[in-house]
Amino acid sequence: MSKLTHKEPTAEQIAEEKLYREIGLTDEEYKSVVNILGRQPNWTETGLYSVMWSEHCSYKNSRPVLRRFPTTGPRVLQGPGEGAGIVDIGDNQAVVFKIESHNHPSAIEPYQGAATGVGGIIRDVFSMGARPVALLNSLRFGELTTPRVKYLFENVVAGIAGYGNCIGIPTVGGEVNFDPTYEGNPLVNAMCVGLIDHDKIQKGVASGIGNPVIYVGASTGRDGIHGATFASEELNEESEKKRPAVQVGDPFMEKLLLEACLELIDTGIVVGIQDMGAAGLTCSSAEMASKAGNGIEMNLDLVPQREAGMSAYEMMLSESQERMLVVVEKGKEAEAIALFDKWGLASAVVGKVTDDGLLRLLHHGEVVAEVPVKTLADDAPVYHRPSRVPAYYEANAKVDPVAAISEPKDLNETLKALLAQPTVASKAWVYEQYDHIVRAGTAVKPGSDAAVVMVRGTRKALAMSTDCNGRYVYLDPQVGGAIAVAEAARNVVCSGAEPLAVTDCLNFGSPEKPEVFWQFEKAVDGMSEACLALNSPVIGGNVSFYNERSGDAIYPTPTIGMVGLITDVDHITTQHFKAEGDVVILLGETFAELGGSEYQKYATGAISGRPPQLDLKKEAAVQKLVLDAIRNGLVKSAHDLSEGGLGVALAEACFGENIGATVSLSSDLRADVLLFSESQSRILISVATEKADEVLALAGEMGVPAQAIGQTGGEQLVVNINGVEAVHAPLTALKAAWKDAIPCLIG
Amino acid sequence: MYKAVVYVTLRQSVLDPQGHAVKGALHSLGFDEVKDVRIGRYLEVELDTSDLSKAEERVSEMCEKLLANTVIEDYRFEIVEG
Amino acid sequence: MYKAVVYVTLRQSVLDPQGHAVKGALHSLGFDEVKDVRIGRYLEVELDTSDLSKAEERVSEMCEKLLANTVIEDYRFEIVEG
Amino acid sequence: MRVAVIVFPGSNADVDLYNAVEDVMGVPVDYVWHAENDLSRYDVILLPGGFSYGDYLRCGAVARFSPVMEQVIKAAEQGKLVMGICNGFQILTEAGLLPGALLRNRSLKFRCKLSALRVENNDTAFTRDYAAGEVIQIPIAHGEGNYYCDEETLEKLKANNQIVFRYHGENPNGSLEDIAGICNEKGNVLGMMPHPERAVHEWMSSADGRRMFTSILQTWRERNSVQAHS
Ligand SMILES: Nc1ncnc2c1ncn2[C@@H]1O[C@H](COP(=O)(O)OP(=O)(O)O)[C@@H](O)[C@H]1O
Ligand SMILES: [Mg+2]
Repeated sequence: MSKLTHKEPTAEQIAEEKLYREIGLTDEEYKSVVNILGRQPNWTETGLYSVMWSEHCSYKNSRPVLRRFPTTGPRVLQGPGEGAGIVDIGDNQAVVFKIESHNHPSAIEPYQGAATGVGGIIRDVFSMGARPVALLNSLRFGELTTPRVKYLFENVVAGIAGYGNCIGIPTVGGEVNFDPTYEGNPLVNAMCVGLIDHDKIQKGVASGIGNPVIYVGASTGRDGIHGATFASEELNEESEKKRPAVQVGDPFMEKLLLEACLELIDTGIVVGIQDMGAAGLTCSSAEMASKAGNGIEMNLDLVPQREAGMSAYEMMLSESQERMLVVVEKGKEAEAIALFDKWGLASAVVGKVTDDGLLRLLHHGEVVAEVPVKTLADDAPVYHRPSRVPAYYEANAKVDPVAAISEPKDLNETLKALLAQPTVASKAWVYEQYDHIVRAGTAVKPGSDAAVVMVRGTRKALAMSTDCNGRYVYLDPQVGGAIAVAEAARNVVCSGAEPLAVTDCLNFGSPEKPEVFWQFEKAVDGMSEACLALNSPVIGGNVSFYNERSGDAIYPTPTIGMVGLITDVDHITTQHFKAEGDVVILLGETFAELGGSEYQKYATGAISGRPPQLDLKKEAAVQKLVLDAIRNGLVKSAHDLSEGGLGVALAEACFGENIGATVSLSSDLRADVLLFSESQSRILISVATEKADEVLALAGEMGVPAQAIGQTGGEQLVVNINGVEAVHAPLTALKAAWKDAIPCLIG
Repeated sequence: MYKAVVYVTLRQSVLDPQGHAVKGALHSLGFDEVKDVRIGRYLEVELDTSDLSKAEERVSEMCEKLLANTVIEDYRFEIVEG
Repeated sequence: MYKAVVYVTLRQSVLDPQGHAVKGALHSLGFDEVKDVRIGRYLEVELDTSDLSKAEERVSEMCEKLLANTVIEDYRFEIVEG
Repeated sequence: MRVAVIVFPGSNADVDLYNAVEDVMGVPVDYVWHAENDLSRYDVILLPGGFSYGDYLRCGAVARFSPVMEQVIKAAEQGKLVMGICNGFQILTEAGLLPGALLRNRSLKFRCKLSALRVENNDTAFTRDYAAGEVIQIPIAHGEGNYYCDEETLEKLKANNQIVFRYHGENPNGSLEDIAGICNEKGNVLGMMPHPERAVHEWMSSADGRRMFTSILQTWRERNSVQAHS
């Protein structure tokens, strides 16, 4: 391979020609670096600051707002700040989880972008010492009508499948929504859940002066380096070939890395461990040293390299996948390396922990960078961005979504059409491509409100779900943010679990736009209120700004990943009706709320007005009621009402076991509004006839509106409203519409 | 009738996990002389055309649109008498 | 230094669903002249040998042992100056 | 009786098999690393699902050369029970312990779902607890489960009653004659794409896989009591 020659700019050139701008540092930021160092930084050092002070690594635009989240609780063992958050589940066990975005890489190369997103989040979880036991993913695309969107959708799903299936962690749940707002900027959020014993919890700290720093995993290539590297080279055909490569995932390598790291942690010699994610070697080394209050010295000549002639800058900024940095006890390096050898992994001692608080890098026998680690990891600037109420928000106050829709003649057809909307339709086409049962612990597979994974050796299980309705958040960020949390909790509760905590992935447009920043702040406020009311602190998350295409921001989409604890496997509940002749009970109240609903979009093509309102007291009450009733053995099925409202929820409850239902409702609302309103805090349950009174009484005691609306049975779904038959449709027809919608669109 | 023979390979700078794994396997089978393995796709496309230069144009279009993922792959092709 | 270029294709008697799918996709993109598509693997194996005939023997051994499954696949290779 | 679950680099359904043996058979079971070259203490050898060596070249192609495979071949020759599931099946065909090969699914997509199987041969050490022709529910999870062999081999399989399971109703991968699992001529080596080890508890989607493990246990007990008597 030919040795690539780089003409790195000198410190003077960087200053004079303001080259730092091209790699994302502002004039102000550059000045602070000069102040910190007391001299002008060289190119490698400028690179270190540029990545560590990027929004992605430093949260410089979001940190003040993120402080508003409640992050503590009696069960929280690790809140935000490490690779993943940790929550106690009793018996010396804990659950570890985190969600992360890979939106932009997926827009460029959907298969690899999604695959490496999955790989990254898995590393975050096992770097805590946890055994990953489940994956989820939350996806957003444009409408499934253009070849480009279909291509993105098919390949993102294939990429998630390709990585998760191969590494052998079941992909048990998630969501997929389609809306024109995501056309140019799809969202790919991946979540990983792991289990750990308390005494195995690891941290990313480089403590113990003189302890060796070990690099393990894939060798370092030029993948994913800041595109700006090119700024230092003349652009020509040759440099086009050297373009920073798209990262390719290697799930087999990661499987080896996962097993090797867990085995190494079991030996007890690990002092600190962290994965190399964004900003690769730079971020992992600086953060580990900074947390311990130490420094790190690394000799880059010792770093396993995939390509010849890599510069220090390139090595430090490479985002090659499947790599970890480990600090072990002095004298134990041979043991660690032998273990990695057994797993067929390349590893090397590349440096040591120092007491001078500096990140010192050697390359070809020279010191190529020497900067205080604290300033990299902790001294990024913080920006308090201005925020402004967007004009659309004011305008929407005047919109009456109900008035804009005329009542359809045939509600059977409307129901069928809603069931066939890709956002509502069955996602089996997606999750049948995922191995959702590997590890043989999946008790509730995709296709119910939340997935459930057993905790082997106990009577416990974990329920998990990802949720966010970006349309609500767009229409009213505060309410929409709260609803996202409430819906996730409701899904988890419907499976028989008590919500434990939240991880969030905040997908927004550019924070430099005051309207976007307003959405961001308000959404965080709404989420925080709901987290408090529902006892689910935020234990970690990820911010993804700049989700825009040609200047248009996506709908604000703060995805919630929630995990709940099922204390006894007997409480595991699904959304499907279980037997003929059970009583169907609707909990909660229905209002004329069509703003942001699937029905509004279907009927008018628009998203407008205000979203459904949320009363957190009512929400907490209905959740408590359902959980109590489940724990008392009163509930056969429970399904939360979300997109498509009562009509869709009833149909979905019928589909699982092909058991129909006949229900009768009375209401002042228009029939279509009653059926398709998306009012919050509603849950549909089915109970054995002899238990119905007990459940209704319990609801009365807890102040939850509850109505027995009918019975399960038959092969039809029949809905009478005020004595008039509004829906009467064979399940086979409804189910076909729901099941075939996505496969038909894909073709 | 012509036949296009298309070779699609990962770009040099892109990681090739397959090639890496196969190299490892060959080594463990004792083929120590193997220095590197890169794996790609090989396609034979039969064309019902009699116009060679048209065929070349069309095949290059096929490669750009479908047969290769030019974000991470390079391609080349030959057209032979079918 | 030599380089072996190895082509592995499914046997004629074995159905090639991938080739079939690619053909369908090419048709739907308007490439109606495509009569058939067969897809195979293409491997470049860099060898640290100076003995050409030895290299041929070794590569053929690699193919028989690992690179192709002769129950379903055919292979051929060329050795070129690396 | 002692059971080995072989672990190749990239195996991932090894835990599934281990747990199923523990829960259903209740006999000692060990994970055995692929570098091991002695299997003499094991009576039953299980090759798990997963992506050995990433399945990067062909499924099972590299794992087949693991040191432990010589021992697996030896054990099969000795008449010990050997079962390969999913990737394990692929490894057994690559190793020549079972005929044919597994191609990519006709749909070109990985598929994970509950699948109906017909027990074509209940006269094997692995299936004796099923009724002949019984239809059972066992999940599949694979991208390359499309069984293929040539005419001649197929005739032999049929003549020797080596087709143990067929898909019933939908064929999820396009396999020849709906074949889901086969055994060798002697009947002591079985390979199948579906995962019986993921169908052994009521809380899973099905518990129909249990009887494969009880069959194995029953067979071993009989063989051993026969030996004890003779
Ligand atoms: N991308 C995905 N990956 C895995 N499972 C998914 C995905 N999208 C949807 N599902 C599953 O399909 C079912 C229906 O999803 P959804 O309609 O979003 O449910 P809900 O409205 O209750 O949140 C759930 O079980 C969900 O986990
Ligand atoms: Mg739900």
